[in-house]
Amino acid sequence: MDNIFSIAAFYLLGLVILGSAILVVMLKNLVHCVLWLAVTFIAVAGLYMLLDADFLAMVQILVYAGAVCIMMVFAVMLTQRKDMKSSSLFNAQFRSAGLVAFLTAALSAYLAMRTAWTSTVMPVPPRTAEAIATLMLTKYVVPFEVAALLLLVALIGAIILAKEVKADD
Amino acid sequence: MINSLSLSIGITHFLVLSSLLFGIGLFGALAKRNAVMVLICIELMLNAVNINLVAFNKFVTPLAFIGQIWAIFVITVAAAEVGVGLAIIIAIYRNRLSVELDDFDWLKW
Amino acid sequence: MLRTEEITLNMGPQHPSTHGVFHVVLKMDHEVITEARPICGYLHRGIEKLAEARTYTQFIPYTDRLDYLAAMLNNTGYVQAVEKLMEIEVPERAEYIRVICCELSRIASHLIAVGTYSVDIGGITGFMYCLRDRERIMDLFEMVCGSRLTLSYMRIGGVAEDLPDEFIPALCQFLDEMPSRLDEYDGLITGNEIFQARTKHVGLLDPGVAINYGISGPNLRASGVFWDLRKNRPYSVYDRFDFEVPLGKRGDCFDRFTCRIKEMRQSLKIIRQAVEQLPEGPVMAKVPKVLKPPAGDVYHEIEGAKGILGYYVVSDGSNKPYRIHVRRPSFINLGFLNELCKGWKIADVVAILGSLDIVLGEVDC
Amino acid sequence: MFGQGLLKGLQITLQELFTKKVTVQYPEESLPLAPRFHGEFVLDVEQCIACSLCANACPNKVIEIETAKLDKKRVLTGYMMRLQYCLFCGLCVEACNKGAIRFSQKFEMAKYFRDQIPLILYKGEPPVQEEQGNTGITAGEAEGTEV
Amino acid sequence: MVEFSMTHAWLVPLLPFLAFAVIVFLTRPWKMLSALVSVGAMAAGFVISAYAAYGVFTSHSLIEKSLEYSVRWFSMPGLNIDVGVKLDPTSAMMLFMVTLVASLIQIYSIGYMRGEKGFSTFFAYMSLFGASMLLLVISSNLLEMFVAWEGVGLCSYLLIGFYNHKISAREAAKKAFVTCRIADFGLLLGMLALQIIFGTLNITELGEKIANFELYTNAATLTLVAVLVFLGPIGKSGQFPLHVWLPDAMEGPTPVSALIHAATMVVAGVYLVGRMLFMFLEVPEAQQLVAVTGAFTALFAASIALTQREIKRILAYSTISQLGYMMLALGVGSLTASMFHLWTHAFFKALMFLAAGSVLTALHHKADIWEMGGLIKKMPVTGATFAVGGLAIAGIPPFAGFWSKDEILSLTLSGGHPVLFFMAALTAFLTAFYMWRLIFLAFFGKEKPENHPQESPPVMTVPLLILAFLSLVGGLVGTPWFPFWGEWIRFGEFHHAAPDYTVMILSVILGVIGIGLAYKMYVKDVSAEQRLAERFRPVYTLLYNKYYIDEIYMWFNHTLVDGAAKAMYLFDIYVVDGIFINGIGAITRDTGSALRVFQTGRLQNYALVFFLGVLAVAVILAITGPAPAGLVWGGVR
Amino acid sequence: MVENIFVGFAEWLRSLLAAAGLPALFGDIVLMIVKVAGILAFIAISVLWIVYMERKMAAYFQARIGPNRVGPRGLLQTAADMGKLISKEIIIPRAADKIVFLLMPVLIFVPSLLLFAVVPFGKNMIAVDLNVGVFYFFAVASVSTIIFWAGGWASANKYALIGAMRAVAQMISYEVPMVLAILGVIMIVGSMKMSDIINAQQNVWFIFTQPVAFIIYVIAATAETNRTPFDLLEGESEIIAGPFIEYGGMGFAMWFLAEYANLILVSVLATTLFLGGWLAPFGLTFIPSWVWFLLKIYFMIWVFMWFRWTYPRIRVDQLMNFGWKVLVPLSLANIFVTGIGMFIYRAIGW
Repeated sequence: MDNIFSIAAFYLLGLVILGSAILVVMLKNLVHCVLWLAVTFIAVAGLYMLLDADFLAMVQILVYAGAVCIMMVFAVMLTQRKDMKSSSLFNAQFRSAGLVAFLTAALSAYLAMRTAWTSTVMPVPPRTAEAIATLMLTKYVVPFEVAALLLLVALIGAIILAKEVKADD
Repeated sequence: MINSLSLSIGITHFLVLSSLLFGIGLFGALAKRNAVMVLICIELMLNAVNINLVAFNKFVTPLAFIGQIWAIFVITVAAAEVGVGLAIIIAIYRNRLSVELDDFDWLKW
Repeated sequence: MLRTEEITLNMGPQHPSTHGVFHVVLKMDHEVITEARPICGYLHRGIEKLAEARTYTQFIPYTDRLDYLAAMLNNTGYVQAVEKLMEIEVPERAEYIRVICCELSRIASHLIAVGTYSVDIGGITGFMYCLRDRERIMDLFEMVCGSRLTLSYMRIGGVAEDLPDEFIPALCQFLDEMPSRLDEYDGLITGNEIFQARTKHVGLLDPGVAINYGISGPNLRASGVFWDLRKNRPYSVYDRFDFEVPLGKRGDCFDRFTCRIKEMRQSLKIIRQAVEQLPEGPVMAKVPKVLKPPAGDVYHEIEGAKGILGYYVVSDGSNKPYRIHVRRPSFINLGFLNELCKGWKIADVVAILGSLDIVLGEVDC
Repeated sequence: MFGQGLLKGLQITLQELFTKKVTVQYPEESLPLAPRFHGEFVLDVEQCIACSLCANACPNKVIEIETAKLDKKRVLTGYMMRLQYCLFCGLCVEACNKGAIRFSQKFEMAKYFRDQIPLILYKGEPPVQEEQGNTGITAGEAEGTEV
Repeated sequence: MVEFSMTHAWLVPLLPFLAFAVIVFLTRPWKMLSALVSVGAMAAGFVISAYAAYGVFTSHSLIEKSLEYSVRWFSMPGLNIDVGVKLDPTSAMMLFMVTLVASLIQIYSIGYMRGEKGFSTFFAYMSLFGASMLLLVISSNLLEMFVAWEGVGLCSYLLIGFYNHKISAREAAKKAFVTCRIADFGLLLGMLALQIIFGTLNITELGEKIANFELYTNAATLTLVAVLVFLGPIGKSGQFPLHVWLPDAMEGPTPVSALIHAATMVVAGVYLVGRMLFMFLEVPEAQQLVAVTGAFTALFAASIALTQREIKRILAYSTISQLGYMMLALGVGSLTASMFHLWTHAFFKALMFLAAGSVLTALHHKADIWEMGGLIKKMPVTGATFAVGGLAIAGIPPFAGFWSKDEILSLTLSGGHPVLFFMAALTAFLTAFYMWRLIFLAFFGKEKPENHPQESPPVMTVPLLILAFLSLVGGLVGTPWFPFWGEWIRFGEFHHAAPDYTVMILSVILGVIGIGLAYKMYVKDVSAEQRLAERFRPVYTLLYNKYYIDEIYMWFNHTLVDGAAKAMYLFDIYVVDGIFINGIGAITRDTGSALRVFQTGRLQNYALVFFLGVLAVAVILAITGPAPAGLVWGGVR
Repeated sequence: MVENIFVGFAEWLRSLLAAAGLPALFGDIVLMIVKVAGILAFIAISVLWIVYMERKMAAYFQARIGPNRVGPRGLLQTAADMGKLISKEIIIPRAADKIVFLLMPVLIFVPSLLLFAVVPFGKNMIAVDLNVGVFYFFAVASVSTIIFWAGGWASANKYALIGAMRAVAQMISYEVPMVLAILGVIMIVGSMKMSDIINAQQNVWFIFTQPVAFIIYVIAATAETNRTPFDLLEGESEIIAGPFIEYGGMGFAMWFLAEYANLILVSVLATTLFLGGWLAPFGLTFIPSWVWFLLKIYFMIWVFMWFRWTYPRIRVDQLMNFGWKVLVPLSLANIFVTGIGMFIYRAIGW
């Protein structure tokens, strides 16, 4: 990762990720938050590309930017009644929360820096999709199926939860 | 000891970035009133975790793909979590006509 | 279903599918209509009041502006009412010419209904085809009376002028070509599965309810009620023709639509018979220059393109009517709109409104 | 079978794609007009006897006739139609016993300015035998809407 | 085909199960298709089992060493459970019988259930019922058998409660299920003990190990185990104390009753004891218990049946009684006789139930036999076939019941149990009497004008005729002069006993006297029962109320259980609640009210505190040095 | 050679730069810029041309002759329209969310532009031949949903909001059958790379081996591009242009053009996946591959236009039912059948 482009890309993407994430948290309009969230997700996908995980980057865009954001949008639209301009406010404990969040981030960053990581120089092989697919269907087939089941359960659960209870029952 | 932030991008850079993202997400999750917003911030935190995983995949076990597969499972779980979480929010909204978490304090005493 | 906030949506007065300046206030639970409140009057011109300051003949051009898509029928209804009041015997040839023109007008009106309905459902091409064929009828009218839309062809006691010589051949050519065009509409619009999915079982109009609300014309017949004044209470020379009254089964939008297409075929049949039977003779009865009907009132109704078109004329013996009231079928057909739209979606409101085939000139009068 | 109607529709539009189009390139070519066409009015001043029958027949009081007494005979000094109110119903033409007011085939009557709309069919001195002014010259005729 | 059938006998239970799945998931909207799927699967099973039975009965080696094959179900240290098939003459016979009877009943059901709600569901349940029973029959392993055993229980629950709009049906279903559960508990304990002691649940292996049980345990323990195992059959086969569910199970549709009583559910208990007979034979006390229970139940149920009025209830008690016979046969150590009676009983009991169903359909579910009468004229086929069943159960030669019952009686006598023999003989007499009481009252005598019976359609009568034929000839496979049966289905050596003419004649005489008495009392002199009832009022009432067993249970519940509960309640209120709960509670409450200010009820507040804690732990671990720090950031170095 | 005119140009440019003594990196950058510029030019010209084509086709289908005044046979009509739209005032409703309102019409182009990077215009004429090409296509395309929604929401108009919510529901729902439909193709090819997919169609196009998938794809693509019979979010006669109702002038033009860019993209994908991409049929290889490609995508575009000018619009609940209850099971069945077919094919001998 000594390529000047990689370095530039990392700092640029990092800036976008952190900047948009801060905007997500700080903005007062919930819809703006969701839109910035999409930006964050896409930038994270860029980071994945940088990390030679092109398949994962596409999954990230498809699932997060394409689906999760949309679900957030739906939730916002279904639940927001009052003025959208002040729909995402802080609660009373935001100062202490900020402190805790800052300490957590600082501590983990500090620990990450302090640790001497033994990283290999081996590059990630290309054709990640094939490799992941093979692993998913051989070695990790049980977690894969469990994940599928989880999605199914979540789907049904969400439907049951969100379904209106009939008044006459 | 501490690696100086040299020009070369190493795993530390990604870990620091993800720590910061996690911190932002955590702050939002703890300090926002709107339940949807809390879910959003949880997604940010999960993304931070995913960055970690993919970075480890790249720098530590590039051939085994463990990190990427883990990340995919995290994404799956996140998707499920969003679905169920939003459904819960909507169900609560239907009863209380509110998504302000401060209003949901009937779980006490 | 999620309980969500109710939306109030103003559909119109400027909306492409309210067929003019019509306004419906929709209350919706997501896309489902809970209330549809029609608001009309944006095109109100006080025609009934204007009539009081016009002579009997001078009112004829105003009737064109009621249902401007079927001006001949409006003319005929009015002049027949006055003729009934004055007990004028209309020459036979004039009666036949009236029948020909009225049925052409009915076809023209139905063509617009069919075409705009196609647009309402989303298919624009059908509209173009319908207009292309309606243009032929306009040409025929232009030959007869010089105007294309606002015809003012009927006169009290007959028609303004005799048919020109080139009219009958042109009409026959039209009659020959039209059935294949109707088949084309059937293929493009009626037979289309998407169209059927959009219209079948949508906006069901119960026959009993339809009668109670005074709904008439193709809308009533689509609900399966046999009520066509040309058959049930024949006026003019309609008892001399052999034709059928197409009826629907369910009373949904699709039936209302297909009723119109079937009626066009019947109208073509009537015109053909009228052309064959067309007698020679004068086209105008002997009427005084200045019309002064005896004091009294008369109500006369004919089968208009949109339904029963009635004229109530009160005379005080002077040369100007004391009062004229028009029973406008479009207006009355709209009465059930709220109930008809309830529980359907926005797209269905358009479909229902389109299937009722209203003309705002007539609704607002 | 489901889908038959869909295919039929496609077939019809495809056929239409190759048939002759009905559009007429208007300014270059135009459709023939019927003889009875209700176009702009023309007044045969020679025939007009200023009887005002046309003005009375008009539902909207479009026609304004100015007359003058000449040898105990009424003669026309002005004949103006406020075309913005005209219904082109033809009652005036029907009312005219002399056939003086008639329809022409001209239908391009758009004007650029509002004061150009009234159609002045005759204006000026009472017509005398010697004069040739039997055609009404309208102010805006030259710049008709040939667009 | 024979080869195929023997190696693929597992198909027999699988096919009805597939039918069940197909009906539930695919064909439920199409009634006739569902019925055909169900019947088809069962009939295919019948064909396979017929070939398999043929194969088994033509291969001599299979008596001693059954044909077994299995796959591993699950395994964990010390416990390996297989799913397997054990094919020997007994199971082959059972397969043949169950599929045959079940097929006929299902065909009959097409007619019987016509127009009922849940037609397809009914057939799905029937298929599952058949599948469970066939699995039970075929299993080589007690645990597998137990699964099927519970499957049978579940299906009986579903089917008894099939008319779930009726409260009585729901109650009956619950009763059946709960009663069986009590019994199954014993069976489960027994199985557990077997597994612990012998380390296997495979029947064949158990047989080998129990033959030398001294190596593993002592006789007393084994007796206890046997008694525990026997508890299961007591419940399932409706033996004396736990028989109460069986009459109530009549709430289900009649084909279900037929299936339960003839071919599937109740004989499962007998079959289990038959399968485990090697164990009972090792411990005479347990064997004695089986015999006594059987004989007592037989007499007991028969005496109740004397006074009952509902047609299906009488048949139910007769089933209990006949099951008692089978148990008695097992108790005296004869697998042959027991299985023989099971075989014949299946035919004539199925026949009688189906005929009863036919009667009920004709009379619009009027069940009281006193309200019937003269039905034979209107319903000749039903009446005739029912009479065949009656003759068979009464033990009139050459009908099937005679041979099997005679064998049990003679074995009981020759086995040295005179008391039991007396009880069995008395039962035989009573059986003939009450069964013919039923027949005379229902089919002969005066016609009741309010009834308008009609013969059932062929889809119902043809199975009746087939079963009648089988009831007629089914016993001929095991006559004393032609001991084909005993050669094959036996435990231990085959020894051909000479025909015991004394017992034979005695049993025929008893049967004839019973029938004759019934004729005298119910055809000649209809009011005889009234008079008898007047004279022996207490006895009659006792019998009519089924010895008040249900009431005793209720009383037991009310007084004993409730009383104990009352005592417990008081103890609970004053001692447990007063001192422990409330005392501790008060302390807790006071502490809690002091602490509750910390519980804001706000999720984010909790999360904040949680993260504070995480932070604290992480900081501590980070500071304390490398060793614990490894816990925090993993082992990656 | 006409075939390699573009490739040759690129090579020439690269060698030119190398000859000038510039480093290879610089050459890469210049080449990338040239590629991007070329693609942009292609989009701009194509979209203008397709708008003209749409109007002309609509007219022909409707027995009219369409635009014929501006330029020869009306060729410059779109340019004139663009000029008009650009010169119009952009009206921002008072209640609108101004920034979002103005930003979204611009952003809607971004996914489209990104997607053109993987379009295989011809042999060796693909800007970036990604490993996960097809997947990239769907992933990036899915982002446009939220842009549509945001544009509609920001307008602060109820019609726009209804249209926006419809857009979201529709595009999400139809993405599923679309992805599932092409899965059959990907299964056969075993790669998501565009060039691999095209090369796999040397012998037979996938429209013949995967007809069901093709039909599902075309239907879903019609829905994805919001064209009749699935133009619910515009719903001219119901919700009057839906999300775009408040947009005028250039804002509207951007939405409008983006739709046509999307139309090109789905046609490109259809061509690549099912019609053999730039492969020449019947051995007509003397015609350059990029011409073939253009011909095929224009054929697909024409088919979409044909649909649009023939069919009426479906209703919103019917749309959802059709998508979830017909297309999704059908595409799953297609995958299943494809799997079995592949299994059999391999068993027979491969």
